[in-house]
Amino acid sequence: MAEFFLSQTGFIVLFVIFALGAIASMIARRSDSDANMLGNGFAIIGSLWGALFGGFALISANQTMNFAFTIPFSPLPALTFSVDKLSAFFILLISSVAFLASIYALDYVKHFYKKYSIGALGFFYNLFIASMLLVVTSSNAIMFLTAWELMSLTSYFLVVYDRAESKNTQAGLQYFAMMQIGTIFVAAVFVILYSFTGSTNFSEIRAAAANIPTLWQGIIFAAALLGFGMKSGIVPLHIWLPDAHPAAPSHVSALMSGVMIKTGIYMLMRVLLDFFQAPPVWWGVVILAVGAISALLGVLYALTEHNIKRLLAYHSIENIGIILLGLGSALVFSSLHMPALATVAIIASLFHTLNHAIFKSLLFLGAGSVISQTHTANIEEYGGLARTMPYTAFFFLIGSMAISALPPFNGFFSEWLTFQSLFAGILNNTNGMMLQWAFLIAGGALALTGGLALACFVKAFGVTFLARPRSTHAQHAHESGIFMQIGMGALALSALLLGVFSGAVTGVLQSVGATFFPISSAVAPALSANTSAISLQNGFAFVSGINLFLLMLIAILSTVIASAYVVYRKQRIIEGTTWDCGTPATPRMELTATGFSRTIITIFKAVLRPRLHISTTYKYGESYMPLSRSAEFSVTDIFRSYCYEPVSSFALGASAQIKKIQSGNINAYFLYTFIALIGILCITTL
Amino acid sequence: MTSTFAIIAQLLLVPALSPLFIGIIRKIKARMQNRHGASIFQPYRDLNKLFHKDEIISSDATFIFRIAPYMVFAVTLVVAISIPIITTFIPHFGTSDLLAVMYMLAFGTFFLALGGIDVGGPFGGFGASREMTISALAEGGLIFSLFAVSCMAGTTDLLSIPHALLAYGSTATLATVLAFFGFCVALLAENMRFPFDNPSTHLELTMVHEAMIIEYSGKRLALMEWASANKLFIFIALGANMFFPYGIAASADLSAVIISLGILLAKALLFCIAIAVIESTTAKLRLFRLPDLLFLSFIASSLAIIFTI
Amino acid sequence: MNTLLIIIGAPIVAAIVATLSKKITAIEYTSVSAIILSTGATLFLAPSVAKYGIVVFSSIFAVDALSMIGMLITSVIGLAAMIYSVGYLRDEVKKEIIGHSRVRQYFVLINLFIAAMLLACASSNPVIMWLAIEATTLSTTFLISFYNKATATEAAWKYLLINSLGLLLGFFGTLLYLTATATAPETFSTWQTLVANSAFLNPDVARIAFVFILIGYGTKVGLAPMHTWLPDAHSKAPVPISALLSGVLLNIALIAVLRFRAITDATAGGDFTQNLLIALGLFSIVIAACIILIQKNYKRMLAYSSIENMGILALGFGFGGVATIAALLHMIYHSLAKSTLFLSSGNIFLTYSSTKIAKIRGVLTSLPVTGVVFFTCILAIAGLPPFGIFFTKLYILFAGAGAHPYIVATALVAFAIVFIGFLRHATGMLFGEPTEDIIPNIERDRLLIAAPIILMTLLATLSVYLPETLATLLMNASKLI
Amino acid sequence: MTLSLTYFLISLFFFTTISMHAVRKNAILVVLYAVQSLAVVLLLMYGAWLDQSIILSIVALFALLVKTTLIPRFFGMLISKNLITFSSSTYLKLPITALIVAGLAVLPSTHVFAPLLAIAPQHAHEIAFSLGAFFISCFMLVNRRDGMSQMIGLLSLENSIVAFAFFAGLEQSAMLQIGIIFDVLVWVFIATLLASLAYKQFGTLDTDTMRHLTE
Repeated sequence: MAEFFLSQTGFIVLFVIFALGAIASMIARRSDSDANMLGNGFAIIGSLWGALFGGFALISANQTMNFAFTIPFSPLPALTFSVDKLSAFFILLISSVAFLASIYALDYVKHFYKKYSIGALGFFYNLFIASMLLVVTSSNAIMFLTAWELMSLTSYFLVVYDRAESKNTQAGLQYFAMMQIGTIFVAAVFVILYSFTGSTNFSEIRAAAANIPTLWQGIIFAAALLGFGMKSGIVPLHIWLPDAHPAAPSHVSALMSGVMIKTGIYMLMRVLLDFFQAPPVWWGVVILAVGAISALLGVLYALTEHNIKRLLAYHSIENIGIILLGLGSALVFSSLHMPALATVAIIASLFHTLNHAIFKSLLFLGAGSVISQTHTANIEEYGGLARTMPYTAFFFLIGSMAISALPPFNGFFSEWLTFQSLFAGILNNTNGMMLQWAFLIAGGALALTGGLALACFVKAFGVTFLARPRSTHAQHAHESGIFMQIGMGALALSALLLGVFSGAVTGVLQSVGATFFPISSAVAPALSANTSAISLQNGFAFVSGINLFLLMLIAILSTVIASAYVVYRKQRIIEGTTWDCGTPATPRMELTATGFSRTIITIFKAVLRPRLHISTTYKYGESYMPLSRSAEFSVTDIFRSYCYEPVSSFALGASAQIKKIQSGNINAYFLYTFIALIGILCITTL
Repeated sequence: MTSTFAIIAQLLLVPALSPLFIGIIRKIKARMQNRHGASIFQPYRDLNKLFHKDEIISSDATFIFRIAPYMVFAVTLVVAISIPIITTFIPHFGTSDLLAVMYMLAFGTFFLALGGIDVGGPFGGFGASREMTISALAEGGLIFSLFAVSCMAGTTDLLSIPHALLAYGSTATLATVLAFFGFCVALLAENMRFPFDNPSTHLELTMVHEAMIIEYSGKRLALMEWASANKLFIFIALGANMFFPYGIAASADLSAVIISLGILLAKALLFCIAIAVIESTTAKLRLFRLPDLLFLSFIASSLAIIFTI
Repeated sequence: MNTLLIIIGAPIVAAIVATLSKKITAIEYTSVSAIILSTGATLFLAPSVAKYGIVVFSSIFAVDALSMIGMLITSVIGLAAMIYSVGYLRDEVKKEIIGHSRVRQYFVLINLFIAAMLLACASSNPVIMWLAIEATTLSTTFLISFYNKATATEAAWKYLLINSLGLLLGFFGTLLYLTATATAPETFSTWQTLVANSAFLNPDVARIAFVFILIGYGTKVGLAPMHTWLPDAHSKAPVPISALLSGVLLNIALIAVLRFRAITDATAGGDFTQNLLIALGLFSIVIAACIILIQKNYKRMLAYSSIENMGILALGFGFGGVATIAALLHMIYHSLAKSTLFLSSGNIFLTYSSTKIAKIRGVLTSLPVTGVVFFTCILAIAGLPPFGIFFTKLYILFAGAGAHPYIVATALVAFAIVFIGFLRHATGMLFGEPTEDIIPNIERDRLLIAAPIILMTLLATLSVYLPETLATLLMNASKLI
Repeated sequence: MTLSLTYFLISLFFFTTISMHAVRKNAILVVLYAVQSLAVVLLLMYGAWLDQSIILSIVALFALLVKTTLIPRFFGMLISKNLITFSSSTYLKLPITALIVAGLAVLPSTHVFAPLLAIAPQHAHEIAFSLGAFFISCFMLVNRRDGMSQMIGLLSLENSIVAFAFFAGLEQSAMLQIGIIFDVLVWVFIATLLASLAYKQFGTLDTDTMRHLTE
């Protein structure tokens, strides 16, 4: 069974399924429901196949499997692929999320019927999943770049799928443009590697990477951080993310936010840890700093949002920050030659990658479910949906708890591991105060981030699902279809199970970490995991998912039982109205999302720079008897206004200057030719 | 066998004693205000009465409102058996990690805030908003202050910290003092005491915790009140045993446990007096001044860590 | 000889028929069948060229791999452009923008134009090639001023004069190369004899000569700063002519430069030509990239993209090694993609009657097929997989990285700017709702859809698979440069 | 004698090229071109006489016909039909123009072009003259705003290349030469046609008015 999946045939079948899905849904494009069934059906089969492939590869005894295909007389790059434990982990990650998102999509895409081509959606959707799988399996630079660009391309089309709104096409433009700028750096990474190692093949690069001069290693690091960071959405390269993710259909947002941005993390691990075995310490410190800033700013901007998908998108930035904190620690430990601790840190990073994929997809799917019913993404217009959409509410609640790192859900355990790796960095004083301070600040940022994330999800869940509906759409919402519920439910269950069995999961992830840091028998592993608990550094820290779950469950059940049956059980429960101080409570009296987060925004106003714009209209001309008064409280991303806008206006201005070359004057044109001729002649004979 | 006994003892001790400390604080405050004050057992009577009353639940509320009190109360019980209160000799379930405890408490806060929002009244909403703001900002100081003692002890397992600290000796007094200061600020913030919140007010402009539970009644209100009492006791026990671990029972020996309980009660009484004094002598701070205090707590704790390592 | 006669003769015959005949339909059929015949003969010739390396027809006509690639590009794109011309002109006549005499004139000139380009490829003598390229200038002048508007005349005037200056410089350079074979003036010098006799060429003369060639033919190629005629001419000519200018003519001029480069390298060493090609290539890329970013006219945008791609080719041929084959492939891909773009932009022009980007909205709605083709080729030419331009660009950059890291870095940035520019304009044109005052149902004319789709399919196919003959031709051609 | 004849002809050629810069009247410009062409044709005839080649003399006669008769006639028709007596102004004032022309005249004697002069060392001076004429003609294109002058500038450029080829010994076979002359004829035909079209649309041949395409 496992051998069959892991054979060359098994590998090629994986991509053939997606290709068939793409073609089939294109062929069936005249019938929306056929295209939907075919497109998503093949995606489901393909990602199931991928999940099995990834799973088997992860537990297989083979460290690395290589696949190579040749097409004669083709301009295509060498089709060489390699699946090691890291790739296997990401294949599993991508496929499982894609599997559930595709099931969800069976119902979700119905609301696009007759509006846009479902065939095109299926086409790009299948190719998108396939390209992500290609990204994590490619084993030479050109093939990788091809897959990387295909991923950007297909996701771009999914972002602009809802093309009637110019907001979406603009978001797509910005997304694709920034991805292309990122590609400059990604290509630069491999071009530099190629020019020093003479190879585009990953294994050969790995073998020769240590000989690259230090300066160029630093340049590669910077380029990798910029290029892959652009895809991951690290601050300050993040501004595409909150625009692009909301524009895509929700199951695609789930994939983009949950999985696609992780390919950047994958490549950072691949380049920084895999290619360079002994990175300089400052790499790790830079990654820690970037992680801390991304985590904090991500969550702060999330608090300012009242578009649910933008809010979730900003949380992706935050979580990428947390993942980078783990990765940064791993880099630091690796350069300090502490493979045991580095393994813990990389496990933290990988585990959080996995967890974020699960709960972020869950949240996006939940958001999609809500949007498909209310036709708006503005959470100010929601309210009370827990009554009309109880399942969605329940699943979203689990997602919120998982992303807020509340035990016993999965988010807690990876955040715990991340904290522990930062703690280990603080405690380890072999490399001086500066490094300890770096870890300390990162730890502080993580603690603050955790608290703010909790606040943000109280807002997101509370304003969306609780209390009274604030709009008629919200009032008349219905629970979404069965496939959507299955998709969300399975993800919610995974969020719980990954937490409860976090010990077992980290055990598996340890084998992934071992590919980076082969721990000799002389060094004791820093992490011992079994099915019931994760234990660090000989009892420095110890946490058990299953016990947390069981104890909390028992405590809750016994509280319920005790208070319901033991204490006294004759009380009545009366339904009444909320205390309204005498005026009937209306939706206008409820807490708004803006109101909820205004306190925090005001506290962080130095960073967020909120603007309050109050406009008043008067009854009789000026300043007497105000008729109506409206206040607009808004926060714009400071990176947009202080970083991107100046750069883009500079670029446009410079281009306008260059355009003056085309003056229209033919004599000037003759002069150019003449000067070029004489100039080149003189220069070349000097 | 002894450890099972220890667990049950702790499990019962927390809910059993927690209302008492609320009563004590109220009594001291009353005395300082030249009032006679209710009996220190008054909170027990309140709880009992609430458990027997009918409930009114808002028609706007969803299932969250109904389950929140159970969640909030239950996590305090789990925390109760995860931290050293009178003895460290209870089984390590793997729930006693510093971060696990902190996030379990956050779990309670999460449901408390959601319950506040759920009724759709203006009070619950802004209460939740303020609560989440304060607890988000307090989290750094709280985690770091406890991590400072973890650094000294060489473990983040709360059950192992007291003994390790005793073995460590008292070389890091400055660090302990700083960390303890950080912890106290966080304690006041997390439990909504002065100068963060006035637990006895129902004035719209200032209340935080009371605003969130304002719609609760009957049994659910009793659970909410009880849970917050538990939380206060848990914090006091943490403060007593993590920073001044003297006297905690090293074994499940009955006499040691009783001595330990006595010492704990004494230390807790000191905390209660301190809280009551603070509440009687300081004014509640403006909401936007609170972050300064919380950041101070964070900085103090960070300094404590730096001094330790 | 017969094959070559068919290849070049067929369009000339069609031109003569167009001069004499009065029936537009007859002219259309003759022209299309002539180009089909010519394409067929070219395809027929290709395997033997691939097999023998060079097929010599007479003392002045010989087809080697490089010529063959040029001829293949010419005939295939000529075919598509001719098919499209028929539909396009019918539409223009229907709208009473042009009369019948102009249609005849058009077919005469386009056939001569194609014949001249084929001749330029097939001639093995530098002077004859020069004459043929001069003939392309002369035949297209009135095609550029075809619409008889002031701006069209202006474009044609600039085209004629600037290219004539360039070609005279190129002629001067050509003469200097002939010093290698000056001992025997009565025989015709061929490329082959010139390379063989390069030892007789003074390296210093060769260097000066190459500068004249590069500036001279470079004008025709459209390398900055001699590119100034190109956007004007491309934007004013009827789209099939723009497609031919951009997709074919520029390449043929570039092939001329490469021929002389091979001779120069044989005597003066490779560094000299390499540095010049890289410098001019990079300059073209950067200039074009910046102007594309803020372009307001889509046909001019495509024209600047041609300048950029000619820069990439110069860069690739400059880097040498693997980059040479990549650049040859890039030449093919660019021709296909750019012609498709021009032809599909013709449909946009017919529908919206404007070349201003700001006036075009909702092409995907108003012209679904054209919109998809246009967008696909925009992405292809901007360098996105799975289209070949992506790979060739990468191969060129990788090949140059070791020796010229900063040039590669600059080029990477420029590519991103081009991409952003393209995407920005395409977003504006393709999405949204179309304006009211458009002419609907352009796509009902099969001819207007078929030509771009054929070219795009060819592009997509060649991106993943090369026929063995073509692969051999590419290998052989790369050895000639 | 031989030396002085070729030297005389190339000097004549060179000075007509320079004087084109000073002339404002189009008719005189055309005459100057005819004189310049005549000098080139005489050179060619002299070459044919030296080689005793009949076919080269035919080429020279053909050149004589095209360059001194047909082309001036085309221009004459253009001038008379459109009444363009005077060419429009130049960009640079006459003294500066003269300065630059002087600079371009000595340019071929610098070391940059030394290899070209060395092609035929016995004709180094003549080659230098023809190269100088080459650059001066180029400069005419740059400096003069008038379409007419630009056409004549290009033709004068072509003449200087022929002169250069003659002195450098790079003459092509007769067939090719006839081809080139024919090409020049067609070129002039098309250019004058286009020029009258432009005159119709713009009302002038001043290229400064042709500045619509600036994007």
